[in-house]
Amino acid sequence: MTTATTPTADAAVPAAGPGGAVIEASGLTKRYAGASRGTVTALDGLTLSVPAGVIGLVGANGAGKSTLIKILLGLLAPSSGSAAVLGYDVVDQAQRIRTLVGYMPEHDCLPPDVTATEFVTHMGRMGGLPPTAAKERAAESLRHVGLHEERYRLIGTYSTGMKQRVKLAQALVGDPRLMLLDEPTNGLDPAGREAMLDLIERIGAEFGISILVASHLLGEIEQICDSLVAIDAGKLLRAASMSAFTKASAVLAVEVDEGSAQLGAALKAAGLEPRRDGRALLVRLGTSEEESDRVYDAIRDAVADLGLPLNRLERRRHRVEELFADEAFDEFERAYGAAGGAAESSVSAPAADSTSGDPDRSTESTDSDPGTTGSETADDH
Amino acid sequence: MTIDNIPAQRDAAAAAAANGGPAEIVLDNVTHWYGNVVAVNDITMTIGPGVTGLLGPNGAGKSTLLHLVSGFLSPSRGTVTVAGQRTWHNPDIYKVIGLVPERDSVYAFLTGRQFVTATAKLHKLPDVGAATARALAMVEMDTEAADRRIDTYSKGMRQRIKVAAALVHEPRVLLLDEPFNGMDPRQRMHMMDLLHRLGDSGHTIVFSSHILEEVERLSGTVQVIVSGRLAASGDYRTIRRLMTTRPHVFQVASSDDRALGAALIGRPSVNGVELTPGGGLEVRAGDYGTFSRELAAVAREQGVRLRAVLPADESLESVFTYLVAS
Amino acid sequence: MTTDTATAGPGSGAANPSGVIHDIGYRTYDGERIGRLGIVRALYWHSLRSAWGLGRGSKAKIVPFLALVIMCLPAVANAFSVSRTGIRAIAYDEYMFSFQLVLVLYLAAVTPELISRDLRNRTLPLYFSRQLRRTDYPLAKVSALITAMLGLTAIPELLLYIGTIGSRHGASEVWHETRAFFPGLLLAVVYSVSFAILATLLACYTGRRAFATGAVAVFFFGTWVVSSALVHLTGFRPHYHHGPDGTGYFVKPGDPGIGPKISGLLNPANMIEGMKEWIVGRAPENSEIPYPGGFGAVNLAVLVGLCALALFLLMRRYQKASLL
Amino acid sequence: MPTVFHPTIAAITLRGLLGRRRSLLIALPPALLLALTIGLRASTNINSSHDFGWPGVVLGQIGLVTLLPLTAMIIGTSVLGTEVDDSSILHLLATPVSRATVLTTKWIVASAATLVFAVVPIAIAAFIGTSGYVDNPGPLDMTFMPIKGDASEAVGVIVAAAVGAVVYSAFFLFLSVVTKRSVAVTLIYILVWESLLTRQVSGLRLLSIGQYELGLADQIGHLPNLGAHLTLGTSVVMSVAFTLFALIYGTRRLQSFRVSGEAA
Repeated sequence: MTTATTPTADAAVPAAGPGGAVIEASGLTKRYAGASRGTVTALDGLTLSVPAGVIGLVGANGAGKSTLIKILLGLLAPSSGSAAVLGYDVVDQAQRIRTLVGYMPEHDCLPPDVTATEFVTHMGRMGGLPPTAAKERAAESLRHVGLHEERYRLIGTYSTGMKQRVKLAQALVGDPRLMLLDEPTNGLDPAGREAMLDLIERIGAEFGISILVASHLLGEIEQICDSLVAIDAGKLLRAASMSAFTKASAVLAVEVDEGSAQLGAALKAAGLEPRRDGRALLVRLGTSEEESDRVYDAIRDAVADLGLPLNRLERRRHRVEELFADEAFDEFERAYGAAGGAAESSVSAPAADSTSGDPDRSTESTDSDPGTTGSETADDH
Repeated sequence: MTIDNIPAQRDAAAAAAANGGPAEIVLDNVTHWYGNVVAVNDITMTIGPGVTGLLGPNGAGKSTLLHLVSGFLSPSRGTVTVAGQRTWHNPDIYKVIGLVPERDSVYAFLTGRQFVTATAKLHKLPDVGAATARALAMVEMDTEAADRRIDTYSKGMRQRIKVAAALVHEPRVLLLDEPFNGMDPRQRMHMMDLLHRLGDSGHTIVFSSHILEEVERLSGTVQVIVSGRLAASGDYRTIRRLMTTRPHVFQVASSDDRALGAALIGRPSVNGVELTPGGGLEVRAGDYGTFSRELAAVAREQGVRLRAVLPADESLESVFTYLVAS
Repeated sequence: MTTDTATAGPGSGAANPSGVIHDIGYRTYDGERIGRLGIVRALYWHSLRSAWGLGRGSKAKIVPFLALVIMCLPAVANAFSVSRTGIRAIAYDEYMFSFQLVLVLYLAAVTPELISRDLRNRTLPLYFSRQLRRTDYPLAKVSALITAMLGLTAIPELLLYIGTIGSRHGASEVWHETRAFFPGLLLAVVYSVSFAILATLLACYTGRRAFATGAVAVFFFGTWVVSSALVHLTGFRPHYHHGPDGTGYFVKPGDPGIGPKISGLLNPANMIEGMKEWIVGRAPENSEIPYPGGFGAVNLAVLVGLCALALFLLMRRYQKASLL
Repeated sequence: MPTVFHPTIAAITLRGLLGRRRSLLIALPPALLLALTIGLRASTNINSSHDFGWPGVVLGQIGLVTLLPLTAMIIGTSVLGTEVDDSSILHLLATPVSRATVLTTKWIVASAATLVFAVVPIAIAAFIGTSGYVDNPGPLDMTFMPIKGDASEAVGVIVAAAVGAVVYSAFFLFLSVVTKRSVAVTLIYILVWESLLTRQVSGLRLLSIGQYELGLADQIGHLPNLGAHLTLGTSVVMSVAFTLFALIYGTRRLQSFRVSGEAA
């Protein structure tokens, strides 16, 4: 019995643009005039349309996630193309958008020498709440993010996890219709990460707030998101509903605590082609159901015959992460390219050939993002 | 990349042997407090060659522990030694130790090569040029990037250049504070690979982290710090097995969950079976070893096809959660 | 909330035992929003409090209140002096100039807190992701600093006034005192406005508190020393007159020329003093600053121009994308 | 005995210190001093008694007492303080180099930079300002002591400035090891201690670096309007004592350097 109104209930606030999209972009391009290394293209003709809900935005460091978020907030002007948030244009109606959106930046943004309560209250005031409402909502937001007794302590004494919660609380305090969260689990320990993800999921489901979560930890995106946008080197890699991404794959992973080699041999003898991957043996399932069932049985029997301690048997889930590894991506495309099509909500899905093997290639481009670096160094030298 | 590609590494291992064998990190009843806050509480541990992960929730005392080992904090009580020498007030210890600090604080106005070269000079190495080249090669930064200013580097490159600087004097011990923080999976895999190679070549590698996937993949031993205390050490799977008071939980999916469940509940190794609403079984096994050996056979007996067996709580993450909770 | 049993009378609860699980889940906010102006006002008040270390740790209060105490000491001393001997310790319109180093110290300590801290902690993106326009932020900050400076400048002037009229008798004496007080108060305003604007501009280019502190101090202190020395050297270089009998005496030049007037423009305080002399029209020999005559208009124009330029640069600084 | 100077540390420190923007900022005040001196010299007739007195004011009150400490402050608090602030100092301290060497090297670099940015301009200004003066009475300080114009005044100012650069650098460097807010403390020292208190309370002059300089300058080559109060012996002894204290105690603090930041 949540009292949360869905965005559409409020007539004055269009919850979404045409077609129920909370975020739309068309041909969105952002180039930075790099000081030392020419022009850097952070976003390259991005076209997408994202429905309400919890939306994952994945990409390697430097793929353009932060740039996209800043453009959506109207903090950066696109070089070309257009985008709309909740039906408002990011250039002409940025002010309007910012009254409806809560933003949690990736970087540290908290002053160490004030208490969480003071800070969130202040940010509530900055979001347009009257003093009393700001105090109440700050307390509420901090409660929702799980900071209670500690909220009167100085932020400087907080752990990373607590700071992340404060960052989330300040984004939540103004009762936004959409939250843009940039790497919300960065630097969190497992418990903190879990709590943060639960919270985001809950905000999305119970509070009726749409959430765009940028992350490079793909596991967590899989866990909480309804749909997903994957970008690489400023280009759209893929946009689809979550189920299309993480469907179980046609590969079975078997782990035994000992006798892995014996099992491998036994499976080979049974006509399968096991492949080692770390502790696991990977076995391809058949194309038909009967064929697959035979594989299941063969594994069961091999394990039972050898009396091995079976630790794990599962269909390898497609990890979104694999989108970014060339080889795995190809496999992914082969297996799911067709299946994903139906669920796809995006217009364009450029080929992945832009992904190269150099692990740092794309990253370098954004670290030179003039918005995030340089200013401090330039000031100080 | 295999070890053979880097002859220098074998040299390092050989050098390590020549310098008196592998360097051990020994903490003996170490306590450290800031004001009234006890950050590290009576920790005794020995860390030998190989890759060791220092795990713990945020604020558990991992950084404090690393700083104690690296000689940037004094133990309030107890002793910290590396290769037999105390670390506090002993700059000579840095002949043995290489340190990669957490903060992104490098001399951003230098090029990567200049930074590593300067570090080599500070260590008074006989052949600075060769040492620099070797260190850069080790982290695969012997590219044109080495001659760019560090402030143009990505997060991953910064970390790697810091590792190169920390390795330039061929230390036997390498300490890394949160080396994976802020890295994306690609960058992380790269760094893990590097640490692996170093660990395999006889170095003592200690890194702190709170992202457990990394540690799982690095498959080294872990030292788990919770609230300033050493909660567990060793292989994390072994640690889990040691927690006998907690039944192991498995998610099982099969062609006939009811039949399988009924058969399993009769087994002494199984404490409880529950049908999960969405399909599948949740099995709580009191005796892990027996259960895992029985399961396939029981399924076969019942003519049930096993579709999935998932240890629900065996990830390092749940081990960790248990340790933190207890 | 109509379902809230807390509103039921004490008797009804016993007679009609009932339980309610109240919803403490997420609540939307449908209440009033204060709008952009309200937000700017809120930021202004918040910054004003910060400028006096209020709502922050006790350490943050040391310098502001130390500065205030030092500023007020002469006024207190004056109250004693006037009541005992009738002699005024310090004039209203010399107060600020004489104690400008205290103002500089205050600004050097406080401006970085107000300006550089948000740059350093990278809090600005949080502000700019809300309704605030880019210009609203620096305007609110500068206004707050000006107001804070007024506390430091006007309170001592006021104390000086109160302490003096306490010993004055008769309406005409009080009126005379009051007429002298208002230019002093006006001067306090001028000092507060110009110093605050310039200090804010200096601080907004760096997130490092140390650099901002240094920049503010070096600017105000350095230019003051240089400007004063130049004013002194070019304006009060007495002419040594050799008499016919071999003795000599000093004469002060009647018209010091353009040198000291120009020199006065090198420092905000000296600039303000020159302007004041022009407006008040006081005799030059009593002052540190030579009588500028009509040149005072130039002082005024330069001061206004300088502040306008500083404000312009300040606004431009906060348009930069690199702040995000 | 550890080495006093380590070229690599010096090189890194210099690179960090002399970024483009910062060296411009540091170079601005001395440029102003030179412009001022040249302007005054050009606009006044050295053979007339009119211009008398300005060299003492410009060299002493502006050069020695203001420009020098402010330059030394900017340089002295940043050669080490900046690195401590962003903890890049860890890279330096995590080497077998002795901490004493780190400190003395930083001190030498700071002194050298202060020499270049403050003492050299002051020296040039001193020669421009005092050469060629003959037998002019000094009406401003009423001492009627003439500038001899034999370069002894310039030498006095230069020696004083050089000593001042060294002592200030040691002291401000020391402050940056001891406190995180070294700039604020340094500023209070310059603005409140040297500029206000020691001028009012004569006993405090014994603890003011600015006064040692003035004492030195005055004893070597008297210049009117310097406002010197201390004798040569006191100035020298106190300068040495100040420097030694700052270096020794600073080294001890650096040897016990602890990383800060409790929250992990």
